[in-house]
Amino acid sequence: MTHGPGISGLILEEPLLWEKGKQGRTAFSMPDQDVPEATAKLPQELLGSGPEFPDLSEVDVVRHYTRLSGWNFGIDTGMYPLGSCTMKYNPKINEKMAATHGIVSSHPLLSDDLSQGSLQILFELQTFLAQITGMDAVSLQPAAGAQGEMAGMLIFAAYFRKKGEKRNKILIPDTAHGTNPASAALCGFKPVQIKSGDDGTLDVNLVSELMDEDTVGIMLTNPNTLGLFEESIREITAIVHAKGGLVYGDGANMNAVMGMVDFKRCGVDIMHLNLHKTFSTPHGGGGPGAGPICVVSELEDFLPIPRVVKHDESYQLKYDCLDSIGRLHAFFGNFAVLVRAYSYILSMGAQNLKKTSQLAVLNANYVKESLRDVLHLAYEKPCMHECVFSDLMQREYNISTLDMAKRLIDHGYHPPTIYFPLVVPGAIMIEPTETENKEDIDQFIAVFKDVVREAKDNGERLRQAPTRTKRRRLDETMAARKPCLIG
Amino acid sequence: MTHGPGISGLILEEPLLWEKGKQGRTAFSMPDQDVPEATAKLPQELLGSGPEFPDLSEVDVVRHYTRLSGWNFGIDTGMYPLGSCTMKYNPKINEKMAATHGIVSSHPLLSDDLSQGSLQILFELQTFLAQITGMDAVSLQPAAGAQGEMAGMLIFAAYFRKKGEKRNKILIPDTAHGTNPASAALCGFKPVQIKSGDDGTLDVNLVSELMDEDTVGIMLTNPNTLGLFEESIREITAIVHAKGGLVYGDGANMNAVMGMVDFKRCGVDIMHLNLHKTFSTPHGGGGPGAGPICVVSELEDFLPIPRVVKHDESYQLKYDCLDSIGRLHAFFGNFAVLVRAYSYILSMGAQNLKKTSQLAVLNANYVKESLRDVLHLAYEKPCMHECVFSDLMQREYNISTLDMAKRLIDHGYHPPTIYFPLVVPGAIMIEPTETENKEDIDQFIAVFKDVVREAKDNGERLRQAPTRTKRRRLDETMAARKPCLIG
Amino acid sequence: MRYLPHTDQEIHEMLAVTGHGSLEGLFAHIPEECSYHGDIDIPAPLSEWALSEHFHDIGRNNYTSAAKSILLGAGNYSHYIPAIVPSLIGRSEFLTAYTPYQPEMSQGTLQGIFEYQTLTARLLGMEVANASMYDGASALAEALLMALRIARKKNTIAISSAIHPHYREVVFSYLQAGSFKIIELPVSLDGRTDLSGLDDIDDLAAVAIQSPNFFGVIEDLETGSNLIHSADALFVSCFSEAFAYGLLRSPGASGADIVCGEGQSFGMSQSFGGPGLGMFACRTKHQRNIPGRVVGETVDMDGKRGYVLTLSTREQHIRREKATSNICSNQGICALTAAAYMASLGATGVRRVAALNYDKSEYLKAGLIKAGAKPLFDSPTFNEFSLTFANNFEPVRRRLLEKGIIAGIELGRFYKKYKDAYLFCVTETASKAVLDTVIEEVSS
Amino acid sequence: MRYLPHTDQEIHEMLAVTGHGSLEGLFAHIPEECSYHGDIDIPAPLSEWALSEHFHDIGRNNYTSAAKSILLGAGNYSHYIPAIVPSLIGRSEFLTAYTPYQPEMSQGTLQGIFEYQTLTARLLGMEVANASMYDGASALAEALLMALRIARKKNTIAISSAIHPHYREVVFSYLQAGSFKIIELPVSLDGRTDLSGLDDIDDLAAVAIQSPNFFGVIEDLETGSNLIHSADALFVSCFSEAFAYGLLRSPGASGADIVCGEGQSFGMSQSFGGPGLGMFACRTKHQRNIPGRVVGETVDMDGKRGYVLTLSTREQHIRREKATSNICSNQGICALTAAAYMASLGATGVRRVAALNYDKSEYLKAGLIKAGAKPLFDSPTFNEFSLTFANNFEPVRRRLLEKGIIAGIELGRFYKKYKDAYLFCVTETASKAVLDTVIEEVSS
Ligand SMILES: Cc1ncc(COP(=O)(O)O)c(C=O)c1O
Ligand SMILES: Cc1ncc(COP(=O)(O)O)c(C=O)c1O
Repeated sequence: MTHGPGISGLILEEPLLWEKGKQGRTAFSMPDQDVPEATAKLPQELLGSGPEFPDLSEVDVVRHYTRLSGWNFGIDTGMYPLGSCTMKYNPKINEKMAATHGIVSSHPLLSDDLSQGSLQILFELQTFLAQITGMDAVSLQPAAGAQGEMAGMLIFAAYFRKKGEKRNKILIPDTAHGTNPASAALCGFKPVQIKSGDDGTLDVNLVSELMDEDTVGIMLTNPNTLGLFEESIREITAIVHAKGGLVYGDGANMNAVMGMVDFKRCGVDIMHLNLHKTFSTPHGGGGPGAGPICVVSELEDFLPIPRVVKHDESYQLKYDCLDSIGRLHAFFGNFAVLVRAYSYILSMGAQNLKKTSQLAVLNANYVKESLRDVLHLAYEKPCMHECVFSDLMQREYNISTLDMAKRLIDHGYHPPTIYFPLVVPGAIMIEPTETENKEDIDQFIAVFKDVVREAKDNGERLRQAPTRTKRRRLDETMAARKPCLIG
Repeated sequence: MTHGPGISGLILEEPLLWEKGKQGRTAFSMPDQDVPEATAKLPQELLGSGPEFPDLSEVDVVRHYTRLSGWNFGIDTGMYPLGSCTMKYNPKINEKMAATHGIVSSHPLLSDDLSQGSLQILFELQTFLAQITGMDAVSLQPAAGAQGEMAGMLIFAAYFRKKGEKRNKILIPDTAHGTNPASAALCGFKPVQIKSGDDGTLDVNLVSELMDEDTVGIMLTNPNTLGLFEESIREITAIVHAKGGLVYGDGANMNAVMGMVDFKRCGVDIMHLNLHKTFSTPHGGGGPGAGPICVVSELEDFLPIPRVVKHDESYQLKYDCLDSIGRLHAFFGNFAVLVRAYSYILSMGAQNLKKTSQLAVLNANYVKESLRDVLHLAYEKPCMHECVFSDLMQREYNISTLDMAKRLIDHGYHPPTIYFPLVVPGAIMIEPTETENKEDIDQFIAVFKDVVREAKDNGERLRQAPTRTKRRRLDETMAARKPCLIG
Repeated sequence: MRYLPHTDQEIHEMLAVTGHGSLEGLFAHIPEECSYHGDIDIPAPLSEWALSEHFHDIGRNNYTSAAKSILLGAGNYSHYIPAIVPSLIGRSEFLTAYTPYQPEMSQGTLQGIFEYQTLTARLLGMEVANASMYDGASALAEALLMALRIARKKNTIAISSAIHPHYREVVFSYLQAGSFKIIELPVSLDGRTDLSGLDDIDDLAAVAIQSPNFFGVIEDLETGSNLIHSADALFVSCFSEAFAYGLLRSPGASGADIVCGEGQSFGMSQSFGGPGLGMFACRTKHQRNIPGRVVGETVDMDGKRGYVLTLSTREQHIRREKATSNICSNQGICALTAAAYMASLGATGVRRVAALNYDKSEYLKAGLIKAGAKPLFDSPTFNEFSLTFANNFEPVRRRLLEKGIIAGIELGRFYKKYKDAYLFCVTETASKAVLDTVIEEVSS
Repeated sequence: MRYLPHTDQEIHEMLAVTGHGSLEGLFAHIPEECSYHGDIDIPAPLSEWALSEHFHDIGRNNYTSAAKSILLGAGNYSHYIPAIVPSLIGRSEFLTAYTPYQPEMSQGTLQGIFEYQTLTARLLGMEVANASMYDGASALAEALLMALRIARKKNTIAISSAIHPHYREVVFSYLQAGSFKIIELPVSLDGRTDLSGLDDIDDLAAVAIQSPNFFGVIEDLETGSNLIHSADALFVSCFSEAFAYGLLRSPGASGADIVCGEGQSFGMSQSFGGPGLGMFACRTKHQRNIPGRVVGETVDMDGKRGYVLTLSTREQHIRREKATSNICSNQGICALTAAAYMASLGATGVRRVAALNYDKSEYLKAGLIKAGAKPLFDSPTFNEFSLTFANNFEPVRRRLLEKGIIAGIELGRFYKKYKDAYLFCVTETASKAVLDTVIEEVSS
């Protein structure tokens, strides 16, 4: 039998914060009261009784989070082949750079001349991202991919508003990430689903049938969420453009094609990037991310304000953009996330970014070829950064994707993305990313094969998995039926 | 049944460093080669083939140590009542202060005027430690307690050499830490063991019998390693002084008596402190520590060089000390450890240091009273910072101290110090320290009582313990018989 | 490159398995007309050391006096952050994890976020809270969208013009594509929102007020709540300074239906305004309408307590275009940071630090008024306040800048009407010495 | 106080259990004549924030130009430290653990130290290594004591006067109380230790040489080894710059019996000289005589590989006054740091960085010689070298200091004989630009 790195060991239980503590303790170092107390002046009706936080000592807080951290799994712990999420290594130096004194202490409302450092980072990062995508102009404001999509959809709306056209439908493939239709709907568009072709990519004819003068355009992901390159993208964008529409590209999967694909040449008008995927910023157990949008020059004026521009040798904020969709963030987006991506790009340079994509694609194809004998491969095509299997071959043993995923946990691997995209029933989407080395991938493959063997020989073991974790399978139905959201 | 916080969870296995890697990988960011290569100039016979280190990528190294850390237990993980080791909370702010740019980047050989910051820290810390102990002068050079002891013993030797006296014995209680006799022996003295009295403290009469003109004096620990205060210390030191001897105090247990005991008044001539115990610097899984020595003014001239002094408003290094025992460290001792202790003392102030000792003693007495019904209490006396039990009551069940200690591990506690001091067979020495709160101590007590119950009811469970850890009991005999020290 | 582990030999071996002759071969199916021409035009790679120098240089091009002397808030505050908070939350098991889709290997994040939700609800006096929004501004926009969903047919909302101008801009951006009507409520002479006209507004779904508002004035939320509810609208209460509720009556206790705002004050560095933390809470009865992720308590197969992402039917993964919001990645680690910060303060600490903000702010305000400044409004304030000056204040501000002190911000940047007024902020990080310097400079 | 968790009520409850009326009561048995009078006279407590300011101010009183321009080593070196090293080794499970007395809950530290021992042995070409000593100086002293133990009756040792003067001082301190004879061996005209007189020394237990020595000169260890062994003495080889063995033939390969030295270069910051890392290695046949702790491999009850502290019979816990050394706490976390550093470099990296040290050092040396300086010795050097100058060098050094460059150190501080000579150090952190500035200043 092949083992992954997962084993059982001693970890520590820890109650909820407010199940600990004693009134009067504190973990906070109280600053000096060097001015007179004045709260007596406040009208009684404005005063509250203060929130019921637990009072803890410093070591209480330290142990609480230290123990909690032991119940988590991050990239630093092990392989995290979560498809569509690009869980690559997050360099520590980027954390250090983002903690540079002059950067963490900068206030967003100082005048431009007092903020040249931060503005330089923003300006240069804009330039770098334009270069990497092939697009013309960039706004870094969107705080995540979905906000980038929304920015894009608002630009769609503003563009047609300006042109005086009333269109309200938008084409979105059935493989799209859920945020795509949600963002479009939020901006008043009615998503029209395009069924993806049998080979997992878009059928040009279908697009051509659906695209009409009531439709603002298309929102597509390339490489798509099946890890496949939309080879007909030029035809598709031509069709959309011919009908006066615009093309939105979801660039969350950019990690597959840096230095290999030029999105402007593909005919994309607007696209977002997920810096917390392709550009190595840590996902933080949920965020913050950053979802810059890149546009062709024709759409530059629609970008959110303020814009960061350079005049002579100085960086400035520009507000007077009449066509702009306005502001999306209280300040400049998730700045410290942008700083990390900037640090990453500077560390890599052009050749390493290109190599990154090549190795990401190599790793995915290698996994695809290595597991295709034991797992049903959803599409017979060369894949990009990820490959999609399903549990078709395991159903006869009454074993589902979920069971296999949970068993991988016991072996010390974060499971792949499962049950997405919806077009592949029981999908298992594996994205190794380029930072995994061959030995580790080989071990993962061997373990996965073993899990598949177990599916046949010892299914109950899979259905009971995971057994090594602090908690076994959790009752999600009960959680949703009787929500208990605070303690 | 009562449970400690220990549970089983998923952790990750990890091979030895050189069982990983592939030639050509690196985790190091290579600096620019901005000068011509020159190694060809080196004579062939001086060149080596380079060490056989494994070549790893950055994420390989990161995962390696992240995983290893999961097999360890620190104060931040949980309670660590390791007697005689004062495992108190190590404040994070001290780590940050020690990382101040101006401090980490200071070179030890710059002239005094370029090192005023570092010298100020050293000078002020000397002053603080003198204040805290009641002694007159301090050297911060010793790198750990044992080196402090050695410094003290060298001063003993130098003192009698200067006086022209030839003495070669030294009195050391049987409860002393092993480093005491070892340090004395290293400096040419023959340790004469004093049997401690039935109550665990020294018998004045015995000291008076043993102290003679061939004896340089006494080396005692107060509070001693049984957690008891040597109440006759004044009589003892008077006897030693009357015979022309000197008194060395092992101050490793200073945490019990800050602001409560004045060591000069006790008659101590030289003592060392363990900053990695009393002054909260992290022990780092073995070190570095710092073992400053404090002396009465009569012995100041014997302190190691260089000394740090203050003249007018500037700090200086003083080398011209004819009586000095010389240098003990290549530079100034474990400077960054000293910085942490300095930061701690500044954070605490006088009142909090005193309170620290009071609470440390309170916690120990509370544990003593709470466990005395189920564990044999070695000595019926008020204890200081730690209390000592034994496995006497458990022997009838064929359960040893070791078995109980190992079972505590499964419950998520670091075991107390065991089998030390040697005078208590099967000793269990518990030092909670002041940073443990009542609830946590109560839980520890309850768990320990449960372990004792198990000793009777389910002894095999204890003899098999620990079972939750990554590795079960390790074969120490084999390790020593066939040493395998490198891989 | 230290992040790319593949040796040439391994690349060879792997290519053999995939059946490709070269790395480029893996991309052979990409149409030529899509492909990138030439090399990406970005600088050559910097070593770790060159990078550090570069950042050091860049950092120096920002004005950052010791944080204590930036007497400016306006949505971004200087507060002390205990060393334990970043050191704990920076642990890589938290930092390098994805959204907790696999609860069995994410109980750390999940319990942490559950605790965040709970402490947030307690702070704001509300019944449920979500796992975070991007920032205070988008949280407000989402709160109004939520109110519109709850109110169904009504499509008008009213927002106070004393709400942070940037927040209002974001609201306009978010709502621009819908067919909603947004009315801005005027500011009364006392600096509070004028709610007198609510009854005249048709179709009113919700009213949004910020307290303390952009001028630093504490709104009378309770009275507001009554007026809004009698106009049959939902009361959305927002904030940019979470510390206020360490001292002030909470919006929940004052009757708000939805409360949202910015949590940057709780342990996030200023970092040019981001990342911050959109805090978001509401009443239980509306919990199925809340945007974004939420963590809920449940049990595992053995009946043991555990935590999962829940109510996911509200989210895009399931309902796609019918989701309550498009938000997916949120501000996870910021929420965890805020929880650790609230836990570090405790009930006792949050009250004391909040009071200290008030005390220090009052000290400067009183001092400046004594020196001749006039409060723009007479109502009570928390740690920000607005003043006008008899003489031109700009030269004084410039002199203070030379001393390393940023003395407030020109309200005229945001409101033409108040173009001679300045908004000041004083937190616990401002020492009396700095405040005295400002007072002196104004007096002289 | 945030480190002291007890509330007054808890103190009361606990005192009740112990049977004391007050905290002072716990100390009632301490004789009055021992007790502390009054309050400890130290400053009032500083908050975290006041403390940070204090350290910031103190830090500025040290001269620390960008590290790259301190062209000074002499036992303390400026090398680049990858960000991963402190961040990994600073993990609290490593940092806040005690010595691994309970192996089942310390496998992290234990495997880490075992790896350190192995990499150290590989670096030095030796068969076993211990878990660390305090620093290079005390490691040398302990090595000589070990050699004297091995050599039994012989009680003379010879040490090269080209060994770091501070190390020699420490040797004298450590050995002063024993009845040993220490002979200092002169330096030949080529800057290497003159071993010609060994045969005339009676009772010679061991000879210690440092390479590269204090002047930067690479000793001919192989020839040395032969001479020493023919004098029937043990060969102790020491070093202050561990990086040298990335490039140079190891002492082990050259025949040394015991190798020891300073490991600060491998990932420890300079920090005014401490903590450093005493590296210590020897031949297997002497392993039971080694001082300090060692970690060994073994198996657990299930036969699985694991690590424990071993050979403890050598230590004071067991043999007390007969222990091989009194060392107890060592430099644990520094050893772990060095291992992580060596692992980060890898075989390829350590060689390249070591070569770069050599290249840069040669560049400056050649440049200065061209500018008129004279090498004090002609032998090859690694990253340090000694020069004399035709004209007084002090004014040049002062001018360079004004430019932020520390140009070497006066050898006269250590050797009267070489009072006009200077010792320079150039590591990978010195940029060509800085080196050119020095050359220019000397030329002008
Ligand atoms: C293809 C795709 N598009 C959009 C998104 C949404 O990005 P974010 O979570 O940053 O809002 C994701 C994230 O999972 C994605 O994978
Ligand atoms: C009482 C006592 N003395 C001396 C020492 C030795 O101190 P160090 O380990 O710092 O050398 C110790 C350490 O355990 C101790 O407990």
